[in-house]
Amino acid sequence: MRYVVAKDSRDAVALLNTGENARLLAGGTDVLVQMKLGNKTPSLLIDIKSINGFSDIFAENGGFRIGAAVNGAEMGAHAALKAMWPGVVEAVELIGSTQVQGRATMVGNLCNGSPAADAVPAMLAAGAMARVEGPSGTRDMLVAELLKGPGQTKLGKAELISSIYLPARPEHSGDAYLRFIPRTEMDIAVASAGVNLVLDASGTVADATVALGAVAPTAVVVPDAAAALLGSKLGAQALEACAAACAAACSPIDDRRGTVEFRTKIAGVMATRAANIAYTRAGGQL
Amino acid sequence: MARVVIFGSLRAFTDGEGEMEIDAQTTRELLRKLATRHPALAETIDAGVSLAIDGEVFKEAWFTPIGPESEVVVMPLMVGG
Amino acid sequence: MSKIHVTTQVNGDAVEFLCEPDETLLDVLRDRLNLTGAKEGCGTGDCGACSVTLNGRLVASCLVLGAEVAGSAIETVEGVGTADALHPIQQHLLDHAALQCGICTPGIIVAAKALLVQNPDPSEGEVRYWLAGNLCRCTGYDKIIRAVLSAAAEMRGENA
Amino acid sequence: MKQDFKILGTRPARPDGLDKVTGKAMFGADKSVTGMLHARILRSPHAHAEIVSIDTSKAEALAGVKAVITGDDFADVESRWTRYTMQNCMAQGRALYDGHAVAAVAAISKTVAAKALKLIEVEYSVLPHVTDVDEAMAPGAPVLHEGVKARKLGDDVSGNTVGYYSFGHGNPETGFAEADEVIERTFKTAAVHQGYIEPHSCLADLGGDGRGELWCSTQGHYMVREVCSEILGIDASQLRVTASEIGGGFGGKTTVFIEPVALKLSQKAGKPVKLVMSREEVFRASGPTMSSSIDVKIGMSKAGKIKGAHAKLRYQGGAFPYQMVMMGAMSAFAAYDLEHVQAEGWDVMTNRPKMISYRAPGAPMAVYAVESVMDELCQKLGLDPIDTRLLNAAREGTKSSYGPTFKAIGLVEALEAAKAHPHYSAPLAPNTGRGVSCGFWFNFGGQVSVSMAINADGTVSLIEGNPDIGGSRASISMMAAEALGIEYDRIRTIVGDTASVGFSDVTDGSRVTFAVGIATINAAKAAIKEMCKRAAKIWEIDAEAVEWVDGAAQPTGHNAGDFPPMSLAEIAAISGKTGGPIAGHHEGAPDKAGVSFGVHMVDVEVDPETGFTSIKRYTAFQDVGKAIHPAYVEGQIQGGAVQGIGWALNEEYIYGEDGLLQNPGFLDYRIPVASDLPMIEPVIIEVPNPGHPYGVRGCGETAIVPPLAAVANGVAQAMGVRMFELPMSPPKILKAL
Repeated sequence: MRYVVAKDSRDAVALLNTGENARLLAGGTDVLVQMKLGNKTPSLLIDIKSINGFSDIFAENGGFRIGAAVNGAEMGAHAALKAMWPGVVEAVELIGSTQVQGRATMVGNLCNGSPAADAVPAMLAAGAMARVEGPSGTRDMLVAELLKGPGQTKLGKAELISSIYLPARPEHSGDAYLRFIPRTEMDIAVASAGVNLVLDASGTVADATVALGAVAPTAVVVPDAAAALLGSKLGAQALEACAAACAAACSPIDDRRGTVEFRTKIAGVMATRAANIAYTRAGGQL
Repeated sequence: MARVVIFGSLRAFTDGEGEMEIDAQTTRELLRKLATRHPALAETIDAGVSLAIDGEVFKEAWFTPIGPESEVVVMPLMVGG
Repeated sequence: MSKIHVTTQVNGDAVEFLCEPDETLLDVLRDRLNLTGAKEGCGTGDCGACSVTLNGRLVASCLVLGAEVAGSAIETVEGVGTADALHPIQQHLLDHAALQCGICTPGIIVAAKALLVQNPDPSEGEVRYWLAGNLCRCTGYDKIIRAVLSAAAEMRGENA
Repeated sequence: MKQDFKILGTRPARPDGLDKVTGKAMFGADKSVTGMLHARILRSPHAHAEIVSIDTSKAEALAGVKAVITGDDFADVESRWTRYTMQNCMAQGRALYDGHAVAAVAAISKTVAAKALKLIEVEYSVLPHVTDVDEAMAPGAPVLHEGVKARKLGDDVSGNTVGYYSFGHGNPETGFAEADEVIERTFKTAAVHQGYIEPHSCLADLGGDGRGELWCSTQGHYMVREVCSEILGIDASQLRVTASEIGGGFGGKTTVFIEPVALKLSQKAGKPVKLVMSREEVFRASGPTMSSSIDVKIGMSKAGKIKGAHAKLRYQGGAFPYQMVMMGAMSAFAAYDLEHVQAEGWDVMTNRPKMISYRAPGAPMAVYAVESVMDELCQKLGLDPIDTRLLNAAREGTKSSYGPTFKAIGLVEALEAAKAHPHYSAPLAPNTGRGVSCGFWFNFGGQVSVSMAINADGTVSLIEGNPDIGGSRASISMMAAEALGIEYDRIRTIVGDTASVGFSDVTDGSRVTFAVGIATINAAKAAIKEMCKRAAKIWEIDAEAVEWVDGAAQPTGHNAGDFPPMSLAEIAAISGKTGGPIAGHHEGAPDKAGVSFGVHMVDVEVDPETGFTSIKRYTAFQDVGKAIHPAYVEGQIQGGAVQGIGWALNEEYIYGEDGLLQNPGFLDYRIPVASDLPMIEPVIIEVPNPGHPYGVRGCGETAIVPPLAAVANGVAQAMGVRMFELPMSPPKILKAL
């Protein structure tokens, strides 16, 4: 195996395009584990941390652009980002231990392609955009459009994600992310939910996005769950309908982490609880 | 004569006899006499047994004295973690 | 496969080493630099026994490549304190009998020190969550948490 | 029995502490030598398969590979138990479980060794497998080894049933007939792993002359020497084994898994070989504890008196014969004074890694089942759980359910302390339940050797033969200091290698503080006798006229002579002139170990929407006889309690239909993490063990026994629904709700 430090994103793209079994290395908390367990045996590892801008968080058009090599600890320490998108930041901060936080990145979490990735439902709920760079240039696309299936993304050959953009948000808005794990830490989500809400001045939900993780081959946006919240102040009826819509959207698997039945039930619980948090963050009075 | 109590699965090798009296001064003598009386027990005794003499547990202690009024419980060899 | 030459700093000392491209920082520390304080409990970032700081940031050294640390500053348990001048965390772990087998202890020390640098007055819950990635199978964590809290108090100048 | 202690009961720093907080302590994988090779083991990807052929030629041809071995490299051995151990270390003919070793390589680097593994070609013919205990015990199950079925068992159980035990007295049926309420339940518990953080590791160097050096992480280096020398066919005297610092064992390091492999590779390569298991290997191929399937039936009077009790324990212990259900059958009802009781147990083989001891092996699951039924009876009859246990509690003079009559024991004291503790009367929050359980474990004596040298500067060097897994060097130094009458820090206790002190049994069975303690006291007595003799010579009086008081020789009275006391340091300083070095040693097999009871109390909160259980408050009461070093005793109680919590809530070996282990890592084998827990309050009870001069009972294991039922009983109260299967993971709890 070769280890190469990419100088810039064009260099990284060119290296990805060599035809070798190449993998990108940012935090390494997925790829190094896969190598250790023998699941992945890349012949080329391309370190993208030194690329200018990849390790930075920029304010942009009222929102924030987060470089592909920014780790969870850095996101957690960024007060303005955390104030604007607390749900996204807390989702990233839930990935692994403190030690993993010192390395793991939001983009890596997305590109690893796990249906249970914590950052993804939060990004979906936030309407996050990914900047994709490749042999044919640079394009911006919704994170939702990149999801494909377990271990996969819709990135093309030799394409990489250089940053994620979290848009500006209106007043009276808030997001939250919750996951269920059997312990309090150090687990992979059994079911998770990201919720983003915009309220009107009266505290009524004017806009909503609900996304679920670990209950389908990819994280999924659940429009029916969001619709259930619209026009409500998160009364019992709205939350019940939201949970039911979540359950209906689930197509999970039985595995060592949870059963179909359990995941289906828990998804709605996570979504309604996350909705309550997002609502409070948006200034709503429960 | 010490009162000897056969315990646990060992009873399967004494034709169900659970208690007996054996005249022995030491555990070694007791075990020898027990094996003679119940040959099916010999293999287990060779492999090792635990003994409780008047409530105190002994392991393979051949020369432990046994009083005439003692109660000796013969058990399979105990192991720990 | 050719080895990579790396120059870096470990516990304040400039060091250089050759490593394979897929060799972890943990392997480099243990096998090439003879710093065996960091332990490999899992190799997959799940146990925290290999904790070190990399440019001040707490990381699992089993999830860092040796090749990546060129020009960095690394601190391992060997750099935290000496027998003559123990760090308060080390002293309080001893005083509280907060180690049994001791295999997790180096990782706990490095992780706890990193916590107290950024949060000198953590709550019990904050210590527990910060150390959730440092598995200890012997102690049930009680005495470790107490030791870290009392070390923090001492470092704040409070007489714990 | 001695009562007035100067050192015992204090909390000095442990002798190995400084090395452990500075990273200096040398654990199994921390040692390297020049010219050393690195070894790796190839493991079976099948649960059960015939090994048709192994072609190692490509691996051997790889540059840097110095030795490759398979099961064929090991000659047969005489003892069948050693043969099982050997065949567990390296399969011969058949791979018996997912992860079973089939070949091993030694190479100049880890990278080359890993590459070589991939070049070994193994042809398997897959065989039917069985991993569940009840399926494995049923007639018609695939049988792992022919001809090892327990004697006197019928055709109603399969040939995998390798042990049958029965304990008890009276007739349970008589008792059930007299009872007002009889409850019979079936329980299942998953296999769990000891979860020590340090993987198995060793460094072996076996020369062509049959002389060997072995450094390894183990609970018993003499055991390693005996087993390895038999497997390798060399003399025990020629193999020196040194125990490294051990990074946790909990019973899991009371056998060998890799040491014979490393020795064989070293022998073949002619170089030292280092072999370290990965975490995945630890889970797949070291010894977890048993899984179980248990029936318990208890009959009780309205007043709470147990009239009859019967347990049937079926334990699954993996791919080779073993004997462990016995300890479960002995422990099941040990807490109670019963007229009619029977506990039966069956040991069953399956296609899983061979089990090895885990802290109080066999007891936690048995006691979980019994104490769950006890709790349900108390609920049903409206009885207080502690009062009911007090009413039935075993005490001095009780004929135990496993045979012996108890001497002084501390169960009643522990129950009374629990009842009086503020925890028991604290109000409970919503969705919260309070569970209580008793627990029991034996202590063992066993063989032990201690050697103690009185140095000319008045300090003492003490060598013992038992690896220190929980602070025993501190407690041994404390007992030596107490016996000699000198300060703790003038003693240094080390664990000697197999050539430096006599044989010692494995560090297990909560025996070290008890047994090594007795040997230490006796060694001190021998040294004291010699020191009194030297003083007598100097004073020119009879040796019998000298006694040892507070660390000094003194005449027994004015009639004996009028001399000021002569301290250990003074006697030691001139020992060269009075007859040479002074030392004391003791080799023996102390018996009369006590037993230890504990009572745990836990508040658990169950989230009714998710089935998530959190531990809100935990108090553990345990009779330890005499706490030598109370802080380490507390640590044992806390650590055991948390292991039991993990067993109750989330830990389990998960096997698929394919017989493969699905969770061989700390990510999905979920041991408790720091944020899962509250503080664990230990309450030490001291009812001295009459069989030890200082009253010591072993304290290491008992604490893992009560938590399973305590947590389960708390969950039952919190939810109003009882769980009959461990772990009580959230999906199971939510389903039950």
